Amino acid sequence: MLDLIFYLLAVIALAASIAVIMVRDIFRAALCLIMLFMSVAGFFLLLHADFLAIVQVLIYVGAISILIIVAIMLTRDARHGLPLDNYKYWAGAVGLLLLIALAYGILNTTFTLPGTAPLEQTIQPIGQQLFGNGYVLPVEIAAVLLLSAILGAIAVLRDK
Amino acid sequence: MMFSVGLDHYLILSAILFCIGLVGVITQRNVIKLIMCLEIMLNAVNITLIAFSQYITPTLLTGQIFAIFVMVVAAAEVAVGIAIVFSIYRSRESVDMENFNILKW
Amino acid sequence: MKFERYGIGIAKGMALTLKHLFRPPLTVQYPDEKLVVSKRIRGNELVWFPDRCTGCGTCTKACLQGNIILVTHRGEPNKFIVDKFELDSGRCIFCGLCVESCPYDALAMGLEYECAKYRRGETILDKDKLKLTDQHQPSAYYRPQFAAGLPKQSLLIYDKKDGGQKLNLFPLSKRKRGPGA
Amino acid sequence: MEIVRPEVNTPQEADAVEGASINQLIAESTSAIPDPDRWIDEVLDRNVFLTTADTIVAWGRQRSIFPMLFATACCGMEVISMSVSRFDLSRFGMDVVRFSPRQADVMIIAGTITWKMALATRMIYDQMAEPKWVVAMGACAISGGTFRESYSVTPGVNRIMPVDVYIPGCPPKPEAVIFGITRLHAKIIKGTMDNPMLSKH
Amino acid sequence: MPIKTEPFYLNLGPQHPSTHGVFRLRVELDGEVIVNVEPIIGYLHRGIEKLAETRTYTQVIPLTDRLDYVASMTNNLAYCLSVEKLAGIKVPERAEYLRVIFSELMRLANHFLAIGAFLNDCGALATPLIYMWREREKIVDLCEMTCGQRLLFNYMRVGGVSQDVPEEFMPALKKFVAEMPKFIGEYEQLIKQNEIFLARTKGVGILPKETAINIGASGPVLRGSGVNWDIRKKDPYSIYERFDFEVPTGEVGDCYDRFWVRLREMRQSVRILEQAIVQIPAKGPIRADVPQFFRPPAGEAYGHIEAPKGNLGFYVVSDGSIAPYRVHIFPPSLINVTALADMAIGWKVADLIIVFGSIDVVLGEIDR
Amino acid sequence: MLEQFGYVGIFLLIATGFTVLIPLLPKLFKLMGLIPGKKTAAKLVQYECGMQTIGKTWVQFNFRYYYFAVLFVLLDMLTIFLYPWAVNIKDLGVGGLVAVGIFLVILAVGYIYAWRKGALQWK
Amino acid sequence: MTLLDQFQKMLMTAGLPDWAAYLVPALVGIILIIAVSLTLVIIFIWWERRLLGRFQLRLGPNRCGPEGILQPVATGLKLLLKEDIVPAKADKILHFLAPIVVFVPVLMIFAVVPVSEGAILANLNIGIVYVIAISSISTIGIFMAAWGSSNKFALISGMRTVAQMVSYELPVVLSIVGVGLVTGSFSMLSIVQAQSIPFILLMPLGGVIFFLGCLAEMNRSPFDLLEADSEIVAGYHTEYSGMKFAMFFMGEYGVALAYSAVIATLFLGGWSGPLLPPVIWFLIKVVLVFSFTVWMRATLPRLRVDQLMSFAWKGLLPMAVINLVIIAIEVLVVPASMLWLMVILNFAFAAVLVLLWSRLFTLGGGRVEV
Ligand code: SF4
Ligand code: SF4
Ligand code: SF4
Repeated sequence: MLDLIFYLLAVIALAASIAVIMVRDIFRAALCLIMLFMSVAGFFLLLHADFLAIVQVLIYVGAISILIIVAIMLTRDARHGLPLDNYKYWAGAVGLLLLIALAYGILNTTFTLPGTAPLEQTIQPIGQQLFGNGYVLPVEIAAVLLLSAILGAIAVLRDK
Repeated sequence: MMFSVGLDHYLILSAILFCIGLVGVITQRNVIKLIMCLEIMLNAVNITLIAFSQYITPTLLTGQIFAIFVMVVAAAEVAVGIAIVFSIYRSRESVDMENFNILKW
Repeated sequence: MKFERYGIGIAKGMALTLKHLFRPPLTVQYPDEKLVVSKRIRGNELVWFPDRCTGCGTCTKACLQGNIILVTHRGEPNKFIVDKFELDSGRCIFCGLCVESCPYDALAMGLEYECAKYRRGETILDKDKLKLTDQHQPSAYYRPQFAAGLPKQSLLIYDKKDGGQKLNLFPLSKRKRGPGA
Repeated sequence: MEIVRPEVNTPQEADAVEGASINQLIAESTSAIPDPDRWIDEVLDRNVFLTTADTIVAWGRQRSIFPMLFATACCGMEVISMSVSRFDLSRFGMDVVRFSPRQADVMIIAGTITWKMALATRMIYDQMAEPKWVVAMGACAISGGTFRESYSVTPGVNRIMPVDVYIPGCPPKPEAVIFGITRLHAKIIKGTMDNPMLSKH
Repeated sequence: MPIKTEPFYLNLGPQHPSTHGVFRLRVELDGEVIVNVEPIIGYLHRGIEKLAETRTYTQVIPLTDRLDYVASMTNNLAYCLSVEKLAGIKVPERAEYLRVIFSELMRLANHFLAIGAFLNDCGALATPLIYMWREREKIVDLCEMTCGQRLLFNYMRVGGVSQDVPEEFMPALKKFVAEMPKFIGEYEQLIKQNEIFLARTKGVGILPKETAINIGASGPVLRGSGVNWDIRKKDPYSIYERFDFEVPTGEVGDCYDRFWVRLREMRQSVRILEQAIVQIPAKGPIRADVPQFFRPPAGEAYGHIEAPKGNLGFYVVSDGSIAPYRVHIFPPSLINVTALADMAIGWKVADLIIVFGSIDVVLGEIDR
Repeated sequence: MLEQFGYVGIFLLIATGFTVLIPLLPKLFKLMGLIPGKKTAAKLVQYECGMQTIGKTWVQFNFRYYYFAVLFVLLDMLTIFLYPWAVNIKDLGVGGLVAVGIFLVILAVGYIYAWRKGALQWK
Repeated sequence: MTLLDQFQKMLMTAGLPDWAAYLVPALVGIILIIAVSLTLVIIFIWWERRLLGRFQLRLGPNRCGPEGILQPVATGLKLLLKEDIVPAKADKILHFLAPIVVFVPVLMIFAVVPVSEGAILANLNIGIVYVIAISSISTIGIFMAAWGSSNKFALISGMRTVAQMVSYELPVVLSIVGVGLVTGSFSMLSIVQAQSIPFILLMPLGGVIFFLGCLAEMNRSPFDLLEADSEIVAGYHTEYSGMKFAMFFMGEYGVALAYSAVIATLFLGGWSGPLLPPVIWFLIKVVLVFSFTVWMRATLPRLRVDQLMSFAWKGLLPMAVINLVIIAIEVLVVPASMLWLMVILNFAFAAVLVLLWSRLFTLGGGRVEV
């Protein structure tokens, strides 16, 4: 059953991601991207990462895609994206090569799986981890990163 | 419950997604689409992280924590990226990568 | 200007609407209950009294758009016999000028206002349709002689007990269906 | 009659096209469109099951009419009177006034339609989704009323679109309009039953 | 420097919920911001001025009803005044009072609609309009009692009014006048201090005093900009000099001021009505002896009044025949609406709608 | 947890199926002839108050709130950190509160900066 | 132990295989939820029209069935048999998909709303976050409709959606965190169970902020900019007719119902209440919340989009953050037995904050500024 869901989601995800780069109409491409985000949230669920799945929807679908849509609306040539440029073929080749390399690596590595049951819910342990054990500093650094992103974005956007 | 889909499946899947994203990043000339492709790549990375977390350290959730930080980075990247797009669009009125040559700008 | 009222303005407005929730609604459930119209109403049909009409044609002249078609022929000395007296209620603006001008009180505004028609042709009122019948009564517009028999208009200003419009706090929908419903 | 207009890109072009289309409309609408009244005197016979089906359909259509208030002139005032508290059109389920023709069922033409407006009127009528009905309210909509002689006024909207119910008056009292709407209800019931698919003809 | 985009055109109207009829605005928008507004009129051009030349003097009166149909008796009055001026007719005392009573009732009726529709444009779901229409309905009842119609009364005649009021009229009017202040108070309570309403209207669509005067605006639009100008005071017609009332004015000339001027004008109208009820002679002729098909001497006359929307003028030229040679109508709405572009440019679509609503135009009058 | 989300998943499937069916029903009825109407060129023109659209409809729309959109994306990240903290507040105690406090303060700096720079102003 | 689990257990003991025992109750529950919520939506449409009528001194629909309750049914029937128009220039696929994308999330919200003790389909431990996340998908749907119908009015409406979403999501999220702080969980069930005092008393400011945010999400007055019919005709669904329009219509009321239920659950104590059975209490609370929104709709004018944004960004957001910090400190400091102290403190803080912000906000040039 879960296998089926996995393959279903995988098909959706792959189709959506291919559509993102193939579809000319950039708004539709953005919608395909949203589809991808949703299916990734589905994977997260399958992987027992319920909190992250919800956050994926909240952040990616609710915020990032909105920003992308705003960007699409604001910039010209929106309706018909620019043509793909000439690197098309060797970009495909590079992608394929990388994929083969990766797949080779993945399939030839044996991971040691502990086989312990996954946690029932993740939000509590994540909280414990983030603010309790050792991740406090990264959290604050993330805050600083966000702050610098705000400052940067404002600085870039500011009226000159 | 039966769970025959294993870590490998997720890793392969995210590898494919990553490569699609990569191809997109190389080929796209529209900056917004380029950012979208970057998002695909980051999502692929997230899937990997969480898959590892789930299969290798199911109780520690290190991968999930890492994924959170990836999301933060992704958000920052998109925000700044789009801000730059806007900023350049203001002066160049284009979203073509060709025009994003920072030296000329 | 400061926002110094802390939302009190909004609260006041909301209080007023809440107060209205407990006032009786003004609605007249028209096809089931009807308002009494004004005695002088200029209804959407006219009433013509053939016996009083001399065929003088003043009304046709008074009508600002030549809406009244009057065809007469000469009968006895100094008398006209009206062959055709027709007006198009689809075109009439019910201004009452024809009624006002008729020297023989042969024309009056009607009380009737439920005149919706399916066909354009039906809106044309000929001699027969203009005649006085039980359903087709004249109003007191410029014809004070008809005023006596007419009921008092139901005004919104007055309460029910002063002869105004009836207002219920909890009106139930009528079981009885109006025409066509 | 259908006025198809080319695409325009500037306001000037739009004005030119509008003018040309108005002239075309005036030229094309010289006589009245016959009233859609085939059903009025007909005796309908059909089998029992379908009668129930289309009774339900007719009930739905008749009970919930979304009006498209096409209030152009003085009659529009009476339309407002009719829809606010004293006469309250919403009792008939007509309080969902849609301003988009896509969602409206009946177009209540309340007011004078000039030739300039007739073009827009016709366009909106075209844009309404079927099934749709038209109520001509007031002398102006029926026949041009007192402005019939004017060079700029359409002598009755039945020149540009079929009209289902005529409500004489200038303006008709709100009661008169509601009466007209009950007539329209009757027509909708019969008209729906007149559906060639539902009833065997 | 904001991002530049090509402006686009949007047609608001002729069939649009808040253009109060068939007004059409071709708006040039940049995002939601208005770059340019081009009012396009003529969708209700019925040729009233032309038609008036083919009708007798009395027959023009129903036509004038259809100009500003919200307050139709004021049009009758303006027309009758100018014809009376032309023919030198003296109006009987009681008729003068009736005229004043009805024109003040019309002013109330008009302002009910103007304020209600304005609030509707602000987005209040018809509630203020409905509450105000309740009172308007009472006025309509009074008028129906007098002349049998609810909207286009065709009541005034050259030389007076067409009929005397029935005897139920005066008590009903008294009751109406007595309860009006309470209802005006309710409207104030409903909306005047509402923060959202203030945010929407304060400082929006400012029409400076000088601009208002220069474009020739009149009525509440002019008074909202702080100009104390009211023809009832400055050039009293009929018997307005006998009444004691004030002319409310605004301060800055924004939408809120125009709204507020109208609301206070309603109180003044009630005051005038109160005085008129007391002063009106109980009996007397109501119409000078003017035949139905009368021929005024050749000449011309201009009469203007303070209609609810502003300065309404009629210019009548007679060549001595049965029909006027020319009737020109000087409508307040047409002049006021020219201020729209001045007020709306730089604001947003939502503001355009309320600025337009605050001008209070009627298309019958603009297009004629 | 997975089975709870399983319910959500099944719900999603059923809801989608049900919802897709709704707009397809009229198409069926149309085939059956219950719905009148045929497509005409004038009917398929987009509605713009009875007038013709000038220029193209997919205009480049000047969305002036892009500052807000960018800020929103960044500040929305708060949620990722606040939710896990909120459910653990009792366990994390003052330490967690301080950590989150610093986090909030850092972001508040950005917010105030944006405000001061006029990014929260509509121009 | 929810009803669903009990049902499941019952089936298991009856000898059904695992998957069937899992699936059957789920299917029954889902169909029940969809049916009940759609029925409720229909009743709510009628209720709003009647109530609005009474606020406006009129009656509202009353001729269709007893007191007009069948009115929405008739409307639905009519719309079902109405022609479906897709403009020639529209993006056909998006035009078709948009109502679905709007409607499905609305239904999905009902999956996590607890109707009474244990009567919940999916007891997610992050139920309320799920609601917020799901409803942001509706925004995408609305934008699809706006973009897909190739109409300028719709486009303006679509951009307004984005503006609204961008400004109201954060305050809503932050006030939810406040709830989570007190409860220690985001599960809808535990939130209700934790409410010995309704949270609207415990954190009045958070409640108000959440309510305002929900109003914006529901697109109801005074934040109904999307369909501001006096401005942009019918907003994003200008080009929709027939059943697709009906879906937007239903979706709109469905979201109103869903959010009323969420507000009732989060801040009014959900199903808990004396005497009456829990379901009745829950319904009463939902109807109360909904009626309150109708009341607001009957009274208030609409805000302009930039005013809405500055209100959210400069008013609600900082207030929500301060509120959050205050609650966090209180949760750590105030012992659980002294909740009334928190009530008093929070009311005081709320009053102070509101007064402070009202002082700060100015109206200038038609703009709300600080
Ligand atoms: S004016 Fe009177 S009497 Fe003369 S024709 Fe007309 S109706 Fe008859
Ligand atoms: S009422 Fe007026 S329009 Fe009608 S026939 Fe008489 S004069 Fe003519
Ligand atoms: S019929 Fe009469 S009231 Fe109606 S629009 Fe024409 S003139 Fe005005």
